[in-house]
Amino acid sequence: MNEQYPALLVVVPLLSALAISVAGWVNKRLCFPIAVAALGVSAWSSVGLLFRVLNEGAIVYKLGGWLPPMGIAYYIDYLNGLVLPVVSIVALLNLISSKKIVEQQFPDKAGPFYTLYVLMVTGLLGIVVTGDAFNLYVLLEIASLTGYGLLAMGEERAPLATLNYLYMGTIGACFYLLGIGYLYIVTGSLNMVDIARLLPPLYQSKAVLAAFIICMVGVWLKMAFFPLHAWLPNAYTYANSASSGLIAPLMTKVMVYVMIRLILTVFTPAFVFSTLAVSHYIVWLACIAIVIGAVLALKERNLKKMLTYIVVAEVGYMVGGAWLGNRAGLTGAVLHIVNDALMTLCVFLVVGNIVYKVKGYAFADLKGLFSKMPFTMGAFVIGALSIIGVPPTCGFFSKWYLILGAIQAHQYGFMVALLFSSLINVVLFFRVFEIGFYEPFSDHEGHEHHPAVMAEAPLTMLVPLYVVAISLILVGLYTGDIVNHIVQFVIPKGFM
Amino acid sequence: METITSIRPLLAVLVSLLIIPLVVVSSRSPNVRESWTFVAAVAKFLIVLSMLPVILKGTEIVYTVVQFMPGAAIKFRVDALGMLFALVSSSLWIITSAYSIGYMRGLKEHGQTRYFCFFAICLSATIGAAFSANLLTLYLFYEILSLATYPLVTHHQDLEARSSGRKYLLYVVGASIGLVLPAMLICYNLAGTLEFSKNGILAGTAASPSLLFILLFMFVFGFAKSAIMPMHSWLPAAMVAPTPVSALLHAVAVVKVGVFSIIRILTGVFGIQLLSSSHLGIAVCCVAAFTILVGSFIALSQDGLKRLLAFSTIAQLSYIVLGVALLSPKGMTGGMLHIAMHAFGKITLFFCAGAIFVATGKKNISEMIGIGRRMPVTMAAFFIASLSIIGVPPCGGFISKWYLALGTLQAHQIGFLVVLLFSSLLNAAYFIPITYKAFFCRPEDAMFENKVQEAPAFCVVPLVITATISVILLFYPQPFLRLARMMVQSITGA
Amino acid sequence: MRIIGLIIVVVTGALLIYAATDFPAWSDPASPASTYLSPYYIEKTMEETSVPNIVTAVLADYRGFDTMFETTVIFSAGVVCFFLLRIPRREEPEIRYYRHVLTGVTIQLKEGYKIPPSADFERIDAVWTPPDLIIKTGCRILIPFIQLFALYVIAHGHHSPGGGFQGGVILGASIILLAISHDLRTAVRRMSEKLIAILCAVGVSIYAGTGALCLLLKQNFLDYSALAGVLHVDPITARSHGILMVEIGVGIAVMATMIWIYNNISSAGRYRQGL
Amino acid sequence: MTDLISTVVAKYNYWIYITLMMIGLYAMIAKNNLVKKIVGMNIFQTAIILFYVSIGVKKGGTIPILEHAHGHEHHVVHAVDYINPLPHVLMLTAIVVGVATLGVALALAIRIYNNYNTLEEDEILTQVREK
Amino acid sequence: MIWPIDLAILTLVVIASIGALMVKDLLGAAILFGAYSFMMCLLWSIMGAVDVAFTEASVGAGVSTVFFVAAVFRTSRRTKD
Repeated sequence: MNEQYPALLVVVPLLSALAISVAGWVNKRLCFPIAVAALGVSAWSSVGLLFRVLNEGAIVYKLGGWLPPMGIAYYIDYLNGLVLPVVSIVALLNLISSKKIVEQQFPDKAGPFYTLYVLMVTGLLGIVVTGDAFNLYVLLEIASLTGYGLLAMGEERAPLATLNYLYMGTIGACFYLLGIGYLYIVTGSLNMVDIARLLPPLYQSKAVLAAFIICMVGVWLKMAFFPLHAWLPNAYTYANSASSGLIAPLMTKVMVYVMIRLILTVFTPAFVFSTLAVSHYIVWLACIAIVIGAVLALKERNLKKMLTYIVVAEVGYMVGGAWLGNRAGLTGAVLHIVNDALMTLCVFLVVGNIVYKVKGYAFADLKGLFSKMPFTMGAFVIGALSIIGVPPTCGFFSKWYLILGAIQAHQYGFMVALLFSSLINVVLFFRVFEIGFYEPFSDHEGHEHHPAVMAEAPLTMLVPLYVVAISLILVGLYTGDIVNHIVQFVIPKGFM
Repeated sequence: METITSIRPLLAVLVSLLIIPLVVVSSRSPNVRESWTFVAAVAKFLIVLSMLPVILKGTEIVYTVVQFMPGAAIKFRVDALGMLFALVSSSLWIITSAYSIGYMRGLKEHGQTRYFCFFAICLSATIGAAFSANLLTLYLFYEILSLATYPLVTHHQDLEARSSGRKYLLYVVGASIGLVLPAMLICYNLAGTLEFSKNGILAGTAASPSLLFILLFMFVFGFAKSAIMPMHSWLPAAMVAPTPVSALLHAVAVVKVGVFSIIRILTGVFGIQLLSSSHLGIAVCCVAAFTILVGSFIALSQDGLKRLLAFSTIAQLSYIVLGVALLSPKGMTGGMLHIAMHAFGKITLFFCAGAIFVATGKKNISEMIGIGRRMPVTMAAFFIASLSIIGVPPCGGFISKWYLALGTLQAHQIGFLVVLLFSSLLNAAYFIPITYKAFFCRPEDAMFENKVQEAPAFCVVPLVITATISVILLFYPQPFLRLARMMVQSITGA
Repeated sequence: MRIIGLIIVVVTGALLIYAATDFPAWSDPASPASTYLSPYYIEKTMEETSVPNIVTAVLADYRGFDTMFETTVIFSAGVVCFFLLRIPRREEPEIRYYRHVLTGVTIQLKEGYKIPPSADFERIDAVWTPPDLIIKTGCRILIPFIQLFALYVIAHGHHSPGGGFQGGVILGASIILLAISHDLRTAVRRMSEKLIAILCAVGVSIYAGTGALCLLLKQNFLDYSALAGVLHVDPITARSHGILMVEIGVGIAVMATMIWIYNNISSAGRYRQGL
Repeated sequence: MTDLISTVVAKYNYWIYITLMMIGLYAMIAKNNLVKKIVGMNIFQTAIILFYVSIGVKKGGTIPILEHAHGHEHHVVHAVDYINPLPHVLMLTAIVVGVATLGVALALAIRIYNNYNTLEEDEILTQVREK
Repeated sequence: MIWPIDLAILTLVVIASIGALMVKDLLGAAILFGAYSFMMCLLWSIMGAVDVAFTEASVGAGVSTVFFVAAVFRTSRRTKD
């Protein structure tokens, strides 16, 4: 069966999504188990796929048995071999934790919720695994549509924020489609590897240049890269925490993956970094993105929104790292896709627990939280340290590679931006810690402090949280192996 | 210099982490909890001690935990200097945990479980820093130490604690992320490794003098725990912490880790030849001398006892930096020796301050006139310790000062000799009056009635012990002197 | 906002025009698009799938994977509309309006009261609902023919323009027409919400299931030639049959989804009163 | 001059699709009414479909359905006689995606209208600020 | 010679689209959008994309317009631009 992993990865969630939507009409209690099983299978097969790639190198899976340029093919190499397990595992963990949230917020819509959830994961996995440029667009649309549905279910402002996201997302997807069309009109092919094979003679063509720019703008829109980030904070903030816990960690990262895939596989590095030498400007844009994201986060008085701005800043990290155009920078970017997915998941799960218990995420609601929810906050501390970039959490090491790349590329502005945002993150998170730790202030100095009344989140929400928190440290400790066995093969030969 | 591989350094680091769950579990019954702390402290000390003979034989113990990238790993190497520092801090942890029991219970502090847990983490980080074999490991434990100290500094959870906690973070964490991290990465980019080596990892690299200068001061100021001016003002602020914290962390562990890191940078990253050839050592010396003088002067004008001690600490730390930056064998010996000598003296002083606070609730010197009649033992220990800090016999401080003075002569830096002597006078000027007023004040302006009432035994016994040790160290400065000499030998090759 | 929009539009347009000057001339037979892949499809389709309509063949076989997800897109759109709009029906008493068919008198019954369904009273949505006998009868006559045509379009997709999508949409449109000409209640009585929802899933799972079947028959996903063994035909014909199967699946899914979306949107999720 | 006109005419489709796309884009950015934005969005998408279809057109080609007398006798097929079918396939997908997006967008618009009782973005935003 | 018709319809399409965006009544906008889609489908059938045209006729000109009308009916016809 294991040569069919690529198909199972996507097909099992798809079929079980359908099963869930039927089960939603028959017996609601079936939905959750089916969803867990489905994502479990895809997580399992993604891990199996990773090991196959480690053993045999890149895999090509012909769907419908047609040869690649004619039919659609899955193309799994080290890059998406690494990203696939992250996507499926993150989705699975958040799914487990979202059970209680669904029961609390929209019990009578559990069926459609889990359907959309699993469909979205299907879309994301498909985006990562596919080797066909147009197929990527279709799956992108699945992920986006389901994402709109999930995000719009939330506070009163959620639908408006989501509609703006829908406009922006549609523009982005259409730009990507248009770019593919431009490539098609000059090459006549839709398969990524095939396009890469046909392009070199056309590097000087205006159409290819335009195609590249349009694709990039489209992808940047989707990943909320400054200055196209305006839609993200509201859309993520006002959504229910079950959905934001899925989408905030994954959507932007997967789009970053798409960008790296486009740069490496479709428009080969030779074209991107040599033929059109724009990487300096993009890196500067990334610096601005990081700084702006940090500053905007600084002015927020509301935990979830603050985190969304941090997400914007992190996107800047990855784009900048990818565009540094050297080995260390790209390593950092790829590594940061993994790490940032985990870190973001960790902090958003924490927000989920807090909202579940406290019914709010403004700074005012966090008072005395260290004594109320010590375990949740403990995990939050780990996630925060990772985002700040304190060893041995994984955040430190991706930052390490990014800064190293910046130094080697003599992009000291980028290095300064990274350090600046780390410092800002210290301020951001310790401000939250202080509120949770000191307030409400005790009347007489310290002694017999406010009695701790524990109101901790249920176990189904704590266990995934701690799995993530611990994985943050483990991934950090095993960075060396990840880089040596996977990431370094992502980067094409002869890439300084 | 042959090396052997052994897991003992890792154990020494982990042992105090392992008991944290036990401490948390047994938080209901304080006696069990504190006994766990004792177990960890003794175990740690024994593990460290067990490595001493190996080190004295001139071998080094190496253990690699995990390799991240070529030249950057979590790796331990136990050499003489690390051994010296580890001995000091692990031995003092035992005494301090006894003292903290007396102190915390005496004042009925809240959150004692949290307190003991983070104390344990701090000690792990300290030992880790002492044994770290490369810059990355050092940085890792440095950061852990900074963050683990935060809850201890802000233990009272009131507004004052918050403001000083902010200051602490701003200086210590801010400096390490803003200055040390980039400096470290630039080093890595230049040399391709972060492994400390005898003649410096930057020695062979094509780094321009100006870049070297910038790097050096990024490191020196970046390791803000060493409280070198202008990065010093977190230390007085951190005195809001409970006294045991100030005692162990802000007299021994934390600040010494800062100084220790700077020693590593000077000897292991830059290397003697490079520093002396590019005259960077002198620059560091000047900064240190400035800190010594200014710190002592500020200490003169302090009324709060703990603040006074804090500024005295700032000055004394720079002695160490100065001694090492002199780059003369005797100076370096003195500097490293001063780590130990100052530790025992200063921790005694802090213990005394704490004991006084527990017994009488007094914090200011002006309120302690005639306290000697009330607490003779404590004040006697205070007197001895202050002598050690001033650096006159019969106390261990004398030896390190002596070596430092010789070092200045050996390096032909008479100016710094003057600085040392003058600052010793200043030390005397702010320490002696306290003891004098404590004992020999006229009966009418004594603030305490004439009956002996000491702090609880848990507070008094430790400070007596440390005081006696600092006396003993004069007559038997081993193994510290030996370790320091070995280290200097291995660095200078002389 | 308008200014920004104008700037963006001008910049983008300039870029696109700039690029368009480099395109191969319009309708040029020698352009890469028409010389690289498409000849293969045009020349091989007949012998590889025996489906004369190349578009159908490519849609459902060569690029069948796209089409499966395209059906999934439509399905998820239906689920999203339901998820966002549907307000779970509570049995709170509501004001009901009835019209006496012969006299055209409208009766309003206050909360809770109802008239047993009978020939001479019809329930209406609002007081102002006009008596529209002609439209109703016309549509009653029309709808069966529309559905017949839709089925033809689905079934004949191999040989003529059309296929699952077009047919499915037309089928859905016929029901929507019913809902518009009569009222939502009638349409929902014909096809209950639950039935529609399940049909959506069933339609997509026919498609995905066909693919999975090929998977179980030790071929790659969606490789219809694997069905040859089951259908007792040669692989070529098996492909053709496989295409037909998935087209039917698509048709069901699209029909049901169109109706579902329409129901939710036209009644804002209350299902009490349509257009 | 003449060659200018000839280029304009030769690529008329491309110019028109760019025009339509820009109209749609402008509407999506600058319009204030949510439904108008949705209309703009659809125009935007159809413009891209027009572009793709224009790629497929082939001079002297007929519709991509092979004429055949029920299968058996295979008379040879020349690619030049038929229009490129691939863009059509892609665009079928795109159209369906378009209508799906439309459905979701309208559902959201209705939700918003139920919350704020208006579809004008500025009015909604003022209501949000008042809250 | 089919191209002149093609050009004419292309121009009409643009006009229809602008009209759909300009008209001050959402119901009108919906109807004009239907007209736009229908002309688009004519255009594509001229270009030989019969399947696409067929789909557009049923989806774009048919169902989409119905959705628009339904949505407008559920919300409001009022628009400021």
